[in-house]
Amino acid sequence: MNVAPENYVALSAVLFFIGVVGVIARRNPLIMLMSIELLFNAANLALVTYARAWVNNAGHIFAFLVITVAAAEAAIGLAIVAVTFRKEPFVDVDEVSALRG
Amino acid sequence: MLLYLVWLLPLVGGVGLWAFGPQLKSWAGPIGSALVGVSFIATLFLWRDATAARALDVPLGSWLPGWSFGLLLDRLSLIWTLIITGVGFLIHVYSIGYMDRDRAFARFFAYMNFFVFAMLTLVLSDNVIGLLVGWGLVGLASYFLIGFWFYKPTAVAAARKAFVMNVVGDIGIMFAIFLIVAKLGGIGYGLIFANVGSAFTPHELFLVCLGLFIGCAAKSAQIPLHSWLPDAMEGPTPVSALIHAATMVTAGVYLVARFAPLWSASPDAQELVGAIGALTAIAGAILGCAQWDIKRILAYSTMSQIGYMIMGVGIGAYDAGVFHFLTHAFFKAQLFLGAGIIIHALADEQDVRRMGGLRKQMPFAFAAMLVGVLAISGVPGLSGFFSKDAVVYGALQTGHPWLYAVAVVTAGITAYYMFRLLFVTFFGAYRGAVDPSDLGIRHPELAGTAASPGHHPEEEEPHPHAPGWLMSAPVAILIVPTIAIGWLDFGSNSAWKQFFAGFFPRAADAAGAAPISEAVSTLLVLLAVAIGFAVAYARYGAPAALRGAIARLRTETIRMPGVLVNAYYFDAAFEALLVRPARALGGWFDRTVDPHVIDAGVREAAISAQWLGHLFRSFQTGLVRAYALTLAFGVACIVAYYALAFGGGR
Amino acid sequence: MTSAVPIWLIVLVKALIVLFVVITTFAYSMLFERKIMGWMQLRPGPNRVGPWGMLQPAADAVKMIFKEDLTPDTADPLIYRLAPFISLICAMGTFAIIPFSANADGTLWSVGNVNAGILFIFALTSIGVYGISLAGWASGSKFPLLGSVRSTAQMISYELSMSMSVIGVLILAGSTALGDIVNAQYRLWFVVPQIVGFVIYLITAIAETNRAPFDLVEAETELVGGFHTEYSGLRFGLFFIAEYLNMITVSCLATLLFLGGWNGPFGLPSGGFVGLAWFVLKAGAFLFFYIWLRSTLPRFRYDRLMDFGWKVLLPVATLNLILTAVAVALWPHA
Amino acid sequence: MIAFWILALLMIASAVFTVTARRPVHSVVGLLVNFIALAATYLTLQAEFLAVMQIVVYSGAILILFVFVIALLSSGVRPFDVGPDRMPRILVPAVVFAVLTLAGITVTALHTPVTVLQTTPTNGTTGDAGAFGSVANFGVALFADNLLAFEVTAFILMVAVIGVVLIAGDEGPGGVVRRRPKRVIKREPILKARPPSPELVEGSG
Repeated sequence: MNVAPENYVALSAVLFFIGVVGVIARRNPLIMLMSIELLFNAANLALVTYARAWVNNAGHIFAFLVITVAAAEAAIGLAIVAVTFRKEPFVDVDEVSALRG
Repeated sequence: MLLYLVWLLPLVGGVGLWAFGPQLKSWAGPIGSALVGVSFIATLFLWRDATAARALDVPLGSWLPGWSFGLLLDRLSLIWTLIITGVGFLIHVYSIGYMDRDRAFARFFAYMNFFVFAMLTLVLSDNVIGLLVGWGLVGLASYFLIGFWFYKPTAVAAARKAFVMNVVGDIGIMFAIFLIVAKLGGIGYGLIFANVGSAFTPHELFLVCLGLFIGCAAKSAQIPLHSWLPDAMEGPTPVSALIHAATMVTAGVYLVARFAPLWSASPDAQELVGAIGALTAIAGAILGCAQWDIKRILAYSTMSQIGYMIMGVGIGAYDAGVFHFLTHAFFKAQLFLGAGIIIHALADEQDVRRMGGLRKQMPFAFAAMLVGVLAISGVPGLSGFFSKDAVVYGALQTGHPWLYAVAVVTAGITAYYMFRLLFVTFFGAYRGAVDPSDLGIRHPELAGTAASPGHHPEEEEPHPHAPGWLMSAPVAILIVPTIAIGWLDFGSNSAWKQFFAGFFPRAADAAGAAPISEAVSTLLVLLAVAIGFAVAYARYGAPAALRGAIARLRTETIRMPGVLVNAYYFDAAFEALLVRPARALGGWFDRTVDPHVIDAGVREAAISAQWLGHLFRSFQTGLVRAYALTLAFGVACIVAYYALAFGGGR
Repeated sequence: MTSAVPIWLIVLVKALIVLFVVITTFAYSMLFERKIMGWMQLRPGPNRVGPWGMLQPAADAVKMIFKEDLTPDTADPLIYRLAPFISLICAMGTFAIIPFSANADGTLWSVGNVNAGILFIFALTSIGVYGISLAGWASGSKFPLLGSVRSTAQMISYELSMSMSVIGVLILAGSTALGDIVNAQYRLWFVVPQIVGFVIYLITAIAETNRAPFDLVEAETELVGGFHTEYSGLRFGLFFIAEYLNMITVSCLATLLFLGGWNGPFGLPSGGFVGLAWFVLKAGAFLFFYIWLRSTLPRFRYDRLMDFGWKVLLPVATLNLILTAVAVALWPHA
Repeated sequence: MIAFWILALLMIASAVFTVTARRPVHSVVGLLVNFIALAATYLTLQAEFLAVMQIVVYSGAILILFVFVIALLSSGVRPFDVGPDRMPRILVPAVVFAVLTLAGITVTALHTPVTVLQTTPTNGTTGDAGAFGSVANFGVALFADNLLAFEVTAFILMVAVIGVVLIAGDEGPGGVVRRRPKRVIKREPILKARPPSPELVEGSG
């Protein structure tokens, strides 16, 4: 580990930041989902970094589980997008507000 | 590994027959029987392991340190397992014939197999928790089987009564287990017995034994928790034979024998158990003289005989008590199955007053019942003689002359009512065609003697007929041990005494030598038996008595003392003391607490939830990005907290 | 390495050798296919350029390079141009770690040796899908789009069964390194104990490479040319190369995983150049089988294809995997 | 060292491209590059198996689903994309929060240096069997120490599969058909068994 772990964590933070902006600012549901994937990966990077720093592969396991959960999340998210789009061709999440209370 | 098989095969049968009963149809019976039979054979193969110096102990798993669960097959549980699976197998086979016309054939065998599994759990467990689980499951199986004909209100009531009383016993055992765990922190038998002397004060030990004995009293129908057993005869007769005679009700005997080290260390508890056992023995025997229902007579005799066993194990004559269990399992199963043949042949007639003269029509049933009656009465040479003698003399050996006297008297009464049963049923003329009122029977349906709707009586001719081979073969097989098994305990250094040599604590020997020798004692018992037989013969068996049988039965029925007919008013007392106050309390809760406290609480909770929902509805904008923003705000807050708390260095 | 030659130079030389060999193999496997199909259909096949048409690949290459490279108006230019390269890079990347033979001391004849070799190859092939699906989408017309959707669904469906069939081999070999897998087949090729896995691998391999009878992606009768309808010139050529390279990869993989790699049958000598010969022979036989299937079998219907993948192959592959695992657990040393 | 900075810059650039691209497909390509760079970063962190998984699962399965859905939805109706937000109102608080987050994480991370147990590669380099992060190492950790987590994740996946089938399938909850069933083509047998013509019968007789 020639590069100090702080650098990796900072990189992870930057990626997280970009992801957050993407989720909040974009209105295309697919791009929002992709931004969420970015968030997951930023977190994973931090996990793997600490796993390497402490030589404990619990971090790897956790990252692996995150990947799995991300797969489930993406599948459901895409299914919802597909169904919504099939009903009415909206691609703007602001126009989809069936959940309004 | 084989022990797992012994233990789990009946469970497989119970679950499988329950699940696939409709598909299996008439195969359910043979399959259920075969599973128990295989279990029996497997147990035989384990004989050597069980009797080795270190008994077979198979671990199952552990929960906490000191809380490991496992199966234990030692000499005591081996005897029980053999009886449960062996006699159980015979009764299963018998049931194929007995239940042939029942609609719920498969369900019956599912319950029976489940019962065998539960009973094996009880006796094979190597810890108190497993014992309690088996204890509870056995009660459940008994509940199922007593209420098997659930369209009979009496059966349902009997099942409920049995269950409730058994639960009283379960609570006693739980109390004992709590005490044990609180004192020792472990549940294994080995741990408990190793620390009997050091971990408990005498007072605590007495409490543990008392708790355990409450369980025994409930399961084994000891006074005052006995009154469910006669009612349990509402179940099918094979059930009565297997559960309420041969195996389940003797679980109390097993419990006392299993915890022999505890009892031996607590003389007070021993005195209590011995006294209760003797009391039950004589009380049950007296009630047996007053019954007319063939199964109820046998039920009271069971109660009485278990009283003997409990007395035996209670006063410290453990091997004698267990031996009486062994012989009783055979001859009582024999008696019940013989009675079942009669009941089956007479289209569910159970009232002995309406029988009579069956000796000629049903010679096989007569032979079977005769052997059983001779055995239970203690006629020399048959099994009951040896075991009863051992128990009775054990009372004297351990220094309990009063209990000894009670036991001898009870032996005489036993002979009286068993021969009464035999004479009334098989001798004289057939009274099935006599009008019930001539016999003094006022309300046949209230007396519990009406034909039960379990079969389809309309299809059957109520005439005595020979049983099928499926019913007669098990009875025929049972005749052999009923006669011969007693010889295991013949002589001072018998096979039985060697089998249990050193297994049970023999602290009771110190009580001093008995005032009379065993031979004299045997003669005394035989004298009592002879008197009992003579009275029975004079009243019911002599030619003169047989001629006026109908009138005699009528007067006897009418003049029966109320205290006997109502079984010492135990049920009435329970009704007045427990059931009515409980009902009243329940009614008060129903009228007051339920609507004004519980319902109101729920209602108010619902209203406030609704109000909260209205409040939070405004946050639900449906804008995904607004949600995301809120989330981001939350993340920012958390990060800010960490940055402020830990950001300044470590 | 004890010599003074820097390690990166050795790797580079190795890579160049493999690249050259692979490109040549690609060119002649195309000729091989056309010839064999010709014979099977009772016609001569290419025979004009050079003796027995030996120079046909060169002629084809010249034609492709000089043909005009068109980009449709409706296309998304960035992705349209990127897609062929994704395909090609992924197809070539696999050859970096495939060992073709081994020395007596166990040194593998490969560019690089990766411990998780088989997983690495799967990773590359899974990225290779992007080439096709992105190409179809970026062309901006209907047939390529349909081809792209089909190919994506098909590849995802069949990759699952493929991995499942291969995991059986991994369990038997106890390693994911390709060299170890081949060495584990020293006595018995895995095609024997893993015959079910081999058959599944065979089917899924054909589906993964979009070859007949699973070539729904470019079904001429339905979709004109499928995902590459709009492509022409060198970009089309890149797809073409990628397809054949994938075929070769899959054949090599089958050889490594199931057919004993460079081990000769019946204890015949192997290793070194003899091993290489065995390897080429086996991979070639697998390739021949591919071509044979193409000229024999009709195409699947699309819904049948998906049904077959999910309802037949996947359950069978899973069952095979479970049985293998149980067998290995019961007899760990057999 | 150099590798880290190249990869970091590549990842940041591709992430920015992902978030700002006009078309979702461009985002996918950006994300793909990001993932591959991330996998390479994992390799520098000795997480060999995770690197492969990152590509196989993330790129090969999850991301390709995005492409699939995009292709599925853009078939004909109208171009499936929405450009950058025309209404940057929400962008301001977003960036504010994000910057706050970034600053917070950076401050925390930089002020509490991580104790690195081993700076040299642990028991062998990446690629050795059984080394830290290798397949064998990972497998033991996953199936021996974290079996419950593994099973729970499997359960989550199963639930997700059921959910997706329910959401996107042709049948809605309760078995109600959402879309009209496909037109069924009636096939007629090509060769119909015709009764033999009377002349033939007579002629043969």
